[in-house]
Order: sequence, then structure tokens, then C-alpha cells
Amino acid sequence: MIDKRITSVEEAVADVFDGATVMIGGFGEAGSPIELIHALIDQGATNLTVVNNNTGSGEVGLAALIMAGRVSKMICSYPRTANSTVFPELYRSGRISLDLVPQGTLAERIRAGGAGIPAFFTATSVGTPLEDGKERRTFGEGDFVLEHGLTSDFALIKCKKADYHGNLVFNKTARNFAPVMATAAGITIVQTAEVVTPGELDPECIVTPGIFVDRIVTIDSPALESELVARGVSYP
Amino acid sequence: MIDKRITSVEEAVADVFDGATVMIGGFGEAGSPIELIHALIDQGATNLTVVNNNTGSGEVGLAALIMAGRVSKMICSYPRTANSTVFPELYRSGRISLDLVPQGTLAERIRAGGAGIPAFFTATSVGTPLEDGKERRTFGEGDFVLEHGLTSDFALIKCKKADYHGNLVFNKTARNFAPVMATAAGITIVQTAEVVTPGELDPECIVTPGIFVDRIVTIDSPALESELVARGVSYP
Amino acid sequence: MTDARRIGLSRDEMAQRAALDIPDGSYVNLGIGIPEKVAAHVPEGREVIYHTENGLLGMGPSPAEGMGDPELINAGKQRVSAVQGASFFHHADSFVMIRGGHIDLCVLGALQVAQNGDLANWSTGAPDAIPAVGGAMDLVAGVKTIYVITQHTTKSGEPKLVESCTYPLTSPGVVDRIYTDLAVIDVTDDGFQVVELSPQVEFEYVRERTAGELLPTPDVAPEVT
Amino acid sequence: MTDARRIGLSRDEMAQRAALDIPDGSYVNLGIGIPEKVAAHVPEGREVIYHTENGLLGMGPSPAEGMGDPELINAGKQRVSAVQGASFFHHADSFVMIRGGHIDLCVLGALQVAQNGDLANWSTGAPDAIPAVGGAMDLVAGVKTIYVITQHTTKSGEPKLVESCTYPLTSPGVVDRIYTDLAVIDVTDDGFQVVELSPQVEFEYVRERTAGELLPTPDVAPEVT
Repeated sequence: MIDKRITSVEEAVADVFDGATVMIGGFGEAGSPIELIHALIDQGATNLTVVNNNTGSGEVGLAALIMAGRVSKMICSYPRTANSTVFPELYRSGRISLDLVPQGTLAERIRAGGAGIPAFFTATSVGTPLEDGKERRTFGEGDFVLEHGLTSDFALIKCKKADYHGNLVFNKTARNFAPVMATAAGITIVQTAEVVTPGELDPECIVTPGIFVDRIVTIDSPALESELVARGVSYP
Repeated sequence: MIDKRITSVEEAVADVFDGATVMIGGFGEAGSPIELIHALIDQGATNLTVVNNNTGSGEVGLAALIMAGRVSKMICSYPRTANSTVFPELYRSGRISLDLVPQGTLAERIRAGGAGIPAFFTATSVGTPLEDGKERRTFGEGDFVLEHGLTSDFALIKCKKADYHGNLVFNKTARNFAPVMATAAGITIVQTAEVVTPGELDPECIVTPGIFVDRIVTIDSPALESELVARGVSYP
Repeated sequence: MTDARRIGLSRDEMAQRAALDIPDGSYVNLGIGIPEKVAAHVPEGREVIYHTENGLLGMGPSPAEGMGDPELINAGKQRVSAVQGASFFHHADSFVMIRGGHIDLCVLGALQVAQNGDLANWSTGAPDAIPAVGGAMDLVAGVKTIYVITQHTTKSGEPKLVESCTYPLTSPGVVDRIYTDLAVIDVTDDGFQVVELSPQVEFEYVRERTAGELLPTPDVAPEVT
Repeated sequence: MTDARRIGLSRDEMAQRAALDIPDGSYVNLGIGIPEKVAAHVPEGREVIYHTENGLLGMGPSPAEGMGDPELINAGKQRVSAVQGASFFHHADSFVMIRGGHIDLCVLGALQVAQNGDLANWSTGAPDAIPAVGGAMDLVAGVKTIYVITQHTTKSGEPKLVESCTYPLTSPGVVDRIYTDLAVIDVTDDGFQVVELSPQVEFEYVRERTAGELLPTPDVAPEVT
């Protein structure tokens, strides 16, 4: 019997350990697994390396995790967004480090990590300061740099609907990094608005096959980051 | 107005030139664009390099293209299948060359070609004769070989349903190589059983977005390779 | 040089001018800021499909304030819509479109453009700045044609079209055409080539505000042809 | 050695024995030939999800002769079915599952297995053979655990468990366990380790038909423990 449902977010993130690398889905608030992130704050793991395109906004979700001092390093493409104040302060005071990766390279490094590809060449960042320390090589008429696959201990992602085998479908642009992160993490933890029986999702339309998913928690009415920020909520 | 429909298979393949590289979708007969291949035989282009997982069966479709002497080189993983006699004969007599690529490496090389990645490392083929001539490098605890992205001048693929912007969905395991080939070809030519108006395909379920498709021809009742072979058909 | 703000095109007019050059049937990615305005000005009768790197091909206009879906957003994290024929995909697939050269055209803002096409638009290199690059480097390295829309000079009057960029590069040698308030300018092997001056703008006026080599249009100075 | 065909397990019994070791809840890829038969013998109460590299997770049994969909096939190009909870995907995504180490277990046939775990199962290296590799190299390089099902010797009585492979390798050092008609054998640092002998088969009988180092089970020879 394959049933990946977990009763609570607490249980779902219970084994995240100090020093773990955690990929967190979402592009801004779209796809951000805010209930899982809050459970991770409550759980207490620290010295985390977090992979996300941004650094959260306000004082909820990813920004709250950073504000709580749990993140020692961010791997992201754009740590500067509207209502993003937590990361800049910690960064300027040297309390968090940043590995800045171009967005497409970040997505492809995660995809490579999940695909068993240790490294690949891309033209992105050639001739820029972000090329520093990378191997450059010419193929055909162009120059390319070597980038490495990225894996993690855990991934926290959000989807629209799951079956209990772990097959997932997403909502619009909330899909973003979640499918590749699910492939690149040792343990992939999903919060979904709805769980159905295997067979109810169209097999031609499943975006993330269950093989990439380890745990599913139902959050039928997930909070919206922008609404919490607008209300001035600070987690916890 | 974006409308990628072409009236006939003849028009669709009219500009395939001598010496072109042509990716052809299909894994065995599943997904094989047999009407487009037959049109290519009629069209007459020769000295082609063809990329397909196999080499066709009987004397129709891809096997017929090879039998007609139009293919100077096959890039494939498995040129030896049931009812596959055409390729072995030509290969043994030195009239066609073979670039043997492991199936997963073939799929990933095509994906890389379409993704603007000139080369990547994989563990597949390390320590085997297929490693010959490849660069080997150690990452972490493993050894990997460098493989190159693969692109083509044309791709011929088959799908279940398209809209006239070129968005595609497929039928079951007939999907196989088609979506990656569509990304890797200069000109992607699709035969579809049905064309609908943009908006009729669920945007969450589109497998190949229209940006990767150039021409669409409707073949509402495509021939089945195995049936033609069973009937002893030899094309043309 | 404060008069540079009083003559030449407004931000909307710059977007409108750039929109004239968007070919029918093209796949286009529009950067944040003035480039976003281009879509509204593409001439009637042309069908253009917009890509946003966060996973949507077939992006449509923003919904009315407070409407829309917070999970249907563009790369600037603003709510948008999806047109008929749109498709959603994940981030790695989205950048296959960009890195693989499938997007025909990208319109971006700039901090500096050099006469050899070098683009700087992600960082001023200030030591206290939080570095942030997003998808800019991927876009300019991957998309076939790169248009820049920018004011001709900074607010303090410094040229943004320069002999060589002093800011960190986004990518070397990638810009094809620049739309400023003062002119439309192509990047050529010989330097900045004026294609068109904005109404009431003289070539000399533009040259004074350009740090690199600026070539007049053949019409303005036929001897250069 | 022709009696090797009269004692020991049949092909179905070998598949049945291997099936006992397929863990509940695992994701499994079965190779062509005897490995295909394993699925039918997995004990009741275990849920196993089968992957076929041509783009299906959740492969089910073959339909009756002449039924099914010619576009719903397995890697051996035979018609199959899809179970509840199955998903379809393209070839590159399918090999993400393989190369990325997501498939738990692969059961394959073999031409030769060496005592260090080297596997040869794609080519005899004969000069007139048409080389064909399919997905074998990707599977053994990527999947976590590799089981081999094979007759203990060739039809002419030559050992298939060897000191080192003479045929071209599929991958070095990948085989974990071997199911033959005569025994279940683990590949260990010390060589081939018998886990279990088939009914009526003596250790010496197996050793005579094995070219590499063969270690008896602790039960058979307690002094080795």
C-alpha cells in the first residue's frame, strides 16, 4: 500500500536537521508553501541552506524563517523584492551569506541535480562578474561556463491537487520551481489543497509523478503571503 | 494571426534538403509520424542524418526511408528490433553509418540541444566501449563522461491533438521523444490527428507549447506501422 | 542638460515606438518597467505571444486592481492573465525557451549600453548594494534579438550609451537596438547608428548626450552611406 | 553439464524467487525477457509501481492478444496497460527518474556478471553483430539496486558468473544480486556469495559451474561466518 499522506505539517518536517539544505518552492508568493515553512520555524532546525528564487517578503513565510536566524545561506537569483527587508538587513550585517545564481541557471542546476547530471555548460554569465571561479570553454562559436547540479536534503513545495501516491498538479504560475525541486531533494514534502485517490488525476496531465514525492500534507485553505504582509503579520 | 497549419504533407516537408539532419519521433511504432516519413521519401531528399531510437521495421516508415537509400547515418540506441531487416543489411554492407547512443543519453542530448546546453556530464557509458573518445571527469565520488547537445535541421513528430498555435498533447507512450525533438529542431513539423482552436486545450496540460512548433498537418486516421508490416506493404 | 526631460518621447511614447518593431507572430519576453508597456501598443492586426520566465507562454493584460489570481503572475510578480492558447510549465522548461534560443525578441531596460552591444542592467556594482540578477543574464544570453528601452541619460544627465560599460555586465555584445527618449539607435560594427531621431530632436543634441561613437542616419547625413 | 538444465529452477520459478525480494512500495524497472515475468509473482499485499523507460510510471499487465493500444507499450515494444495512478511523460523526463537515482530497483538479464559486480548484457562484441544498447547502460548507471536474473550457464554450459567479463561491459561494479536457476547469489567484496541454493542443488555443483570466487552460505558452511 502506497499512501504518502502525513497528518500534520509538524510531522511532515519533523526530521529536518541542523545544517540541512532545503529547497523551497515558489516565485514570490506564487507556490510558496507557507504552512510548511511556518512548521519548519516551529520545529527549530537551524544553520539551514535555503534554495529559493527570492528571499520572501514581510515577516511571514521564508522571510520569517530568515528573520528567525535559521538560515545561514541563501541560494537565489533575486533577493531584493517589494516588501523584502529581512534579508537585506541580515546580509549587510554579515549574518547570512548569499550565493547569487541567474534564474535560468538556478532552475537548470536544480533540474540537473534531480536528473543525475553533475555539471553542464551554459552561456549565461559568460563575460560577467558571476563567471568568476567557473571553468569557461568554447563550443562551436560560443563561450560557455560550467555549472554544477544542485541537490538538497529536503524540498518543501505546494501544489493544487495530489493523489496519495504523490502525483501532483499545480495552479498556473505557482508551478514554477516545484517540479524540479521535487526531483532534486532527498525528501520531498508537499502541501496540497486537496488529496484524491490514484486514478482521479488524468495520467496525461500529471506534472510531478509520485516517484518524486515522499510526504503529502493537506492544507485546504493555505494562507496568502501578500495578505499576511498587508495585515502586518509577523510569524510566529 | 498565428496559424501553423499546412495543407498537405508534401508542402510540410518540401524544404528538407540533401544532407539535412532530421529527428524523427517514435519509439517503435508508437509516435512514429509515418505519413510525414512517407512524404519525405516522395520528396527525395538524400544523404540525411536521422535521429530516432530505432531503425524502423518492415519496409514502411523509417525502414522504407532507409531502404530508399536516403539515410547516410543513423543516430540511435537500438537499431535491432523485431521485423527490422533493412538497416542491418545496409549497415553490414557499409552503406549506412551508425552512431550508437545509450537511450537516456540520446534523450538528454536532444533535450540539451533544445535547451541551449552544449554539453553535460553523465555516468552512463563510463567504463564501457561507448566511452571511447569522450572526456571523463570525476565529480564527488563518481566518474562521468562529457556528452554533447544534439540539434537538427528538422523534426518530424506525431501527436494526438494540436491547436493551430502549435500547442500539442500526445497519446500515452507515443509521447516519447517528440517533445524534446520539437525543442531541438530548427523546423518542427507535426502530424496530428486533430486540430482545435487555441484555448480548447487545457493550458495546464499542454505538453509541447506552440513556440517549439512550426508546421502542423492533419492526418486524421494515421496508418499503423505494425498493420502495414503485417500486410507486407513496402513503401512506396 | 535638464531640457533632455522636456523634449523627446515620454515613457509611453518610447514603448509605443518600440512596439512598432515587434513582428507579427513573434514570441516576446518583456522586461520589467517601460518594456512592460510595449504590449499595449503593438499595432492592430499583429498577433504576438508573450512569455514570462516564471512559467507562462501566452501572457495577457493585468486584471483590474484586486482581481485575478495571486498565483497567475508575471516575472515582476504582478497579476496578469492568460490568453486563449496559453500554456503553463515549470521553471526549467521556461528557460529551455530562453536559453535554447526559442524566444524571438526580448525588450529590456538598461543601466548602460556600450557601442559594442555590451549590456549592463543588473547592478551598479555599489559595494553596499544587495546583488540581484533574476533572469536578466539568461534572457540576454539566450534570446535571438535584444531591444533596450531606456532614457538616453540618467536623471543627473550622465550618458547611458557609453564607449564601454563601467557597471558590471549582464552580457557582452548582445544589444541589437536601443529606444531612448531621443532616438532609435542600432548597435553596429561601427558604433551606435541613429535609425530615427525623435520629433524636434537634432542629431547634435543626441551626440552631446552619448558617450560612444554616434553615427547619423543616412537621411540626416547622406555622405555616411 | 547438460544436467544443469534438468535440475534447478525454471524461468518462471526464477522470476518467482526474485519477486519475493521486491520491497513493498518500491519503484521498479523490469528488463526484457525473464525479468518481465517478475511482476506477476510479487506476493499479495505488496504495492509495487513499475516504470518503463519509454514514458510510463504505473505500468500494468499486458492486455489480451489483439487488445490494448499500439501507443501504450513497454520498453520491449509489447502492449501493456496503465494502472490507477499512472502517469505519462517524455523520454528525457523518464530518464531523469533513471539517471537521477529515483528508481529503487532494476531487474535485468545478463550475458556475464563478474565477481566485482561488472555487468555485460548488451553485446557479445562479435564483429558482425549490429551493436544495440537501448536503455541498459542508463539503467545500471542510475538505478540504486541492480538485480540480475539469468541461467547460471550458457546453453553450451559456459559459466555466466565469471572472474572478469570478456564481453563489453554495460557498466562496471553495479550488480547487487543474481538469481539463477541454481542459486541466489550476492555480489560482495569477497566475491560471489551464495545466499540460497535452489532445491536439490548442492554447493559444489554450483561452484563447478561458476568461474569466479564462489562463497558458500553461512548455513551450508558455518566456518566462513
